[in-house]
Amino acid sequence: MTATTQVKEYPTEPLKCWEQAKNLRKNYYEDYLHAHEKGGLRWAGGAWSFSAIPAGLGEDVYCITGEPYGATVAFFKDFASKCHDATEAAGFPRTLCAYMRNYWGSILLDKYILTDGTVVDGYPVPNFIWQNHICCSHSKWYQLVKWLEKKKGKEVPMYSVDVSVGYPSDFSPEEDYKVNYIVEQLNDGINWLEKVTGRKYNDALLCDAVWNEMKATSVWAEVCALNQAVPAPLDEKTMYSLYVMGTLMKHRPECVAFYETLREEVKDRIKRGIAAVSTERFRVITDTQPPWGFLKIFREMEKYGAVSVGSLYTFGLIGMWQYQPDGTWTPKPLPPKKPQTRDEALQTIVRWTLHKPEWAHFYEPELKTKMMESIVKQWKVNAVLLHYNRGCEGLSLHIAENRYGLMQTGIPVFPFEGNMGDERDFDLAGTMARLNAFFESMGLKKLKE
Amino acid sequence: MINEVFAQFRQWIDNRHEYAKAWKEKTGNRVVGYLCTYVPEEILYAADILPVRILGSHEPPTVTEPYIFAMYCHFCRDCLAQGLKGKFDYLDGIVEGQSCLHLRQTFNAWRLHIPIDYTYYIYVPHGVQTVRAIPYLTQELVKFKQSLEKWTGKNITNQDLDKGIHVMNRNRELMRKVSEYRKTNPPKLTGLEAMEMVLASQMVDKEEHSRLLEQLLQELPNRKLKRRGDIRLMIIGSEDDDRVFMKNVEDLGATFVIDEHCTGTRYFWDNIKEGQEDRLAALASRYVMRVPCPSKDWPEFTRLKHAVQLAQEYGAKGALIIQNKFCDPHGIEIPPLRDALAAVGVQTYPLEFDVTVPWGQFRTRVEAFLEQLTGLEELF
Amino acid sequence: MITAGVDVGAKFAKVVILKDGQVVARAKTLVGFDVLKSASDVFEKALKEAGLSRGDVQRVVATGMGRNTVLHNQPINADEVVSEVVADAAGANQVVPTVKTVIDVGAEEGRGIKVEVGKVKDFVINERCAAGAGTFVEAMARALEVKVEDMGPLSLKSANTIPMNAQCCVFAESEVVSLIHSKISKEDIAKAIHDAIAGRISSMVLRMGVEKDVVLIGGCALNPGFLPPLEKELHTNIIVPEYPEYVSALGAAVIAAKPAR
Amino acid sequence: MKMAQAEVKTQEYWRWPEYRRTVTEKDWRNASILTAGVDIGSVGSKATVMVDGELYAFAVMRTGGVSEDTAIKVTSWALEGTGLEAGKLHYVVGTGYGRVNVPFAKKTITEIACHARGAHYIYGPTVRTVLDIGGQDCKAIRCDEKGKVLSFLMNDKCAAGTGRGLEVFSDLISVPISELGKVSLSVDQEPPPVSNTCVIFAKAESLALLRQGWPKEKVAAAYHAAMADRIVDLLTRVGIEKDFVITGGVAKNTGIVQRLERILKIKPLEPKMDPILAGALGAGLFAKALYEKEQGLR
Repeated sequence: MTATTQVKEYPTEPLKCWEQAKNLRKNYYEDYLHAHEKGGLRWAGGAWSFSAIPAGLGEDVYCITGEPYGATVAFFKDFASKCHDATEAAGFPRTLCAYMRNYWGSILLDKYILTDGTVVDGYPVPNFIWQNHICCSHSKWYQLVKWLEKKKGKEVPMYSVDVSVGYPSDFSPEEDYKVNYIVEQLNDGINWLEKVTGRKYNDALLCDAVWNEMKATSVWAEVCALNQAVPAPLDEKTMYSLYVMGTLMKHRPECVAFYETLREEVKDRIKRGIAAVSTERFRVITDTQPPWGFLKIFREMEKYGAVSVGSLYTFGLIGMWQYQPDGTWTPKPLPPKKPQTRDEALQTIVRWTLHKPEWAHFYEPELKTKMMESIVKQWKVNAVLLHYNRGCEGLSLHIAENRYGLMQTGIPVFPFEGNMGDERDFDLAGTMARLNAFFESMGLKKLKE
Repeated sequence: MINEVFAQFRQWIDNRHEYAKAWKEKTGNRVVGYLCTYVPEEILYAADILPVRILGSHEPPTVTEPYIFAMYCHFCRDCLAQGLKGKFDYLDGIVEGQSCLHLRQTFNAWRLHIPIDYTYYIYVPHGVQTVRAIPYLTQELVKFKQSLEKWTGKNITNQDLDKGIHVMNRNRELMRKVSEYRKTNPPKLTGLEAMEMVLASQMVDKEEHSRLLEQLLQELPNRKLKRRGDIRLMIIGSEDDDRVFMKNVEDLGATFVIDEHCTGTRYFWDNIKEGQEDRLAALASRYVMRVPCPSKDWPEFTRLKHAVQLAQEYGAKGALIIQNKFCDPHGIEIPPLRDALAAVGVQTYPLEFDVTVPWGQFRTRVEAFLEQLTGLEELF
Repeated sequence: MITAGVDVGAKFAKVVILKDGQVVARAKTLVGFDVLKSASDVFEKALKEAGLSRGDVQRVVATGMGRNTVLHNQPINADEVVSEVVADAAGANQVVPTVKTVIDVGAEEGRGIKVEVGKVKDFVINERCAAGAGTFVEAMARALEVKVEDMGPLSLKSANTIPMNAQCCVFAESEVVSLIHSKISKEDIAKAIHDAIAGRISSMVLRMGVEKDVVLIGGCALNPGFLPPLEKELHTNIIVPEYPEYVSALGAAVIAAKPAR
Repeated sequence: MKMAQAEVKTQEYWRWPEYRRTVTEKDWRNASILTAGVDIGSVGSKATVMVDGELYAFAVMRTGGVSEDTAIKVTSWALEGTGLEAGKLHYVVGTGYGRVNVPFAKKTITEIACHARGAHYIYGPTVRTVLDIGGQDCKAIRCDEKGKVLSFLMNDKCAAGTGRGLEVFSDLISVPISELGKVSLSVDQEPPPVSNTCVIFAKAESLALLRQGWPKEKVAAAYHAAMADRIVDLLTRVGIEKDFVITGGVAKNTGIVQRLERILKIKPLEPKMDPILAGALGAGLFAKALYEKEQGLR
């Protein structure tokens, strides 16, 4: 509509492994749903939990992680709003974590939603809960799941691991007493798992799962690093459908295999100069989960030739990274050898996980600002979009400090308020108008449509 | 006399900053602010430091916008606002004992934007229901003690720790004794007086505070407190220093006979076992075993059991559940808390506190709740 | 060169006509349901005042939330549209060349803009649940049973401070009603209301930081009760230009005078 | 429902009519207990004069800036032409937002208790859930067969489900507030509700729709639908049980009532008298009980 300008266009094409991703995700939800029919076990917990540990119970153990499920609910707004009503009717404040409320709502309604939006009657109750306490709500979330199920007469045993020991630097060894605090909890957890499931624990499976998780999270970082190329072979909207595998099954071989395939395809796209967005001319990154019901904001950006090449969220939630002495931020390589014993496995995975970027910056805003700055430099980014996400106390933590910090370094920042899982907190029209003003102030105009 | 004591508490609260400055003047020692009651004040007392709790002012915290997104609780923003406005410019240091993300933000913003000599974050474990928490916290306290020694240049001996532990234990002990007098009908002190007692304790030298508590204990037994109406209420929530609200509610013909607030009984309920060889381990076990903040209270709801017990012991007929808007750990527990109290015949009513409390609206809700408790029986 | 700026706002439509950098006409009108008509009428009014016809105007730039209704659309047939942020910056720079911070408070929206020689460096706009001061004062005026235009002067009569949470209009109104019932004087309440809005606007502006000179524009700049508390909150004196509500339209006209981009 | 059209003064669109009425031919002079209930709401004030616990006369007017004056005005208006003077009333109870400002009231009782009891009087002992949509808040009350409150909830922020919201809206689309409901029902099919539950934003959103060329009726329908949704949230939170009744001025808004009926699949009882009086009636009944208590009659 407004005056428009012409830019050169890059060739573009859909991802070949797209279907594979779709099916992986679909099967995951259905495997969990039907686990019992195959005599398998179901467990529930967070995407941040040490999912490699329950893997030692056998190959027929399926989980459903809470955050991705909450996001799936959010994506289908009608179902989401039913979930919110149900939790508010139960007396919970509407300001609580939106994923959590979506998840509880699903239990209260006793309905389960699949990735294609199909709503199945009867919420599939897990055999046990295996969680990590990473923010104020993570253990409380499942403590309430337990409580809600109990009201329905179902006992769900719960185990949650406290990881609140801070984060280690990339340049000095982790403090043993902190690592051991977590390792000991995991050891206790394994005994607990054997007790509640009556199964014999298999350390070999544990070692495989741990190694898989480390590979998956390292390879995903490599994929993200490839996106430094101009034009970007991947855009963030696509990456949402790819990083999610890591939130669902980071410890599983399918996940590793998929990320390796993806890495090769992305390399090939770069070789052939294939762009995710043909009109790329302005690169941005975002931060925290997007308002899942409104991914169209990314389409709106493309009208200006602006493409989001990623976010600390997609890079750092699943990807493992480390700082080099020269200050560059690079994928974290695997340790020399795969762990062989239970203790090695636990020590290794704990030391690995404590470096998770999205976890580390919960403790210090400077660290997050620094990592975003590195991404801006290394990924050749023009501006940062900060989602002040009312849905997540964890990832919105310090976000104002990050805006402040980035402004100091002279990086243009566009903050917008919203909610990853509750549309009532997101003002689409208003946000679009502001985004429009932002791009204009950056001297961008809409391209011919 | 009693009234003088309570007046003194009030005077300390209203002039807390003057008090702290005068204390520094008088003793030449350091004053350290703390954000959460998980900070072991014992160790600070052992280092001859005066610990004072940082609290807000109940005015819209407009200056905090650049540093804390307004979806975090008004308390954490209000505390930071005080710092940014220079109200706590006399602090030599600030310490946070890990509790919630909200206060962690206040701590970090303070560290980054307010000139201060010393800052320290104690990674107090959340897994307080695991057997691994006490040894881990002990290590954390060892580091904290070392850091204080480095900062103050004072070597903290076991005798110093014993002193610190004793000062805190005695003060908590006395406040528990005073609370006993809330059980009588009518109680010997109001909810507002009880709140002011604890707030004062968090702001002044505990030994001075304890001396007043001892006077109080001598005279409370003979106190005849005139109360209009006899509805016994409990108040439950996170941080709450809203004295105006307490007064307004108690003026409607009710009395708060017990509370479950970290500015109330939760602060002083549990003591430390004295005479242990490993003092820091003894401290660690107190802070792990104490009445927990909901952020640490999982997988079991031990705080709910405690609240129910208090309600019964103190004969509360109803309870107001105060939710500091945006506080997830407390907000999550509202329905379980409601049900647990209902199960023992204690009705509850939830109120959401924001930076300012719209008394006009709350008055109607509270009055209606009180009418509901009495049933206006004789009028039907 | 003759250019025009049209600001189609939430409540008012304003037009400024520039001849070689000099304002030759200003006009404003309430926006009805038919936005195009309201805008066209006021545009006509401005032309008449300047003694010009549409043909004499070389370029027209529109801004404001209704700007697209007049783009390439007769009779105004604007050549280009720009966002309020860009227009504000250009306009403020025109009236106060030394401006570094623009605060625009209108009926539905509040904005803060960091400016460098007319270019936008950074900006903030009020989010949901912080509705514009204009609407807010109106709602409160009704609760107080005071004419909107009397609110500002009334507030200046009070020296007292009553903390009030202005985030939510609906709630603030009941706070006001309970203040009325508890016998607080209208003067004090009016002041509390203006303090609250000033607090809200300043906390928003503080997100990007405040640099002098600070210029206050938009309809609410006409409300005298608003300036003192805002200056107090921001610890700086604030310049209110003549015709503050026209600055956005002026900015559009100024942009129109620049060679097409 | 019959309504005295005499003495009606209509002003701007948002101004609902003020009115008074004497409802029985009974003579107060033969009565033993004369009481009044005065309900000073944030928007509207109502006074009921009751003889031996029966409604005798009432008046309804807007709440002015000084609630004492309003209290006096509305009460004397209710008494107007009855020959009865305020001084002769045995007992007066004040309720509503401004209850503390009823100078001649011996006691105040909250509108929560009064609405429950008033609803019991208007609709009978089968009432279990009372919805009161007032000027500034919306209450959902559960009560027993005596009209005693068992539990209640009031709307929080972000609820457009109030009378004030409707005033703002009627102004916006220039339809008299008393017509709004009817207008909102005159659409062939229901549009999606305005997404916003906040009075201010709902207004802005409605304005946008009007400017897009939506007809008033359609916008009104969208606005009322949103209001109904919010109210249903509140009702489900308190837990709705039959019989269900609606009190307060908005009970006369068929646009809200019919939509609630549609969503809840529960038909609210037909009011036997003006439901805006519920609070004042409850207060008048409490006044009688209090007088009897005072006189040792109970």
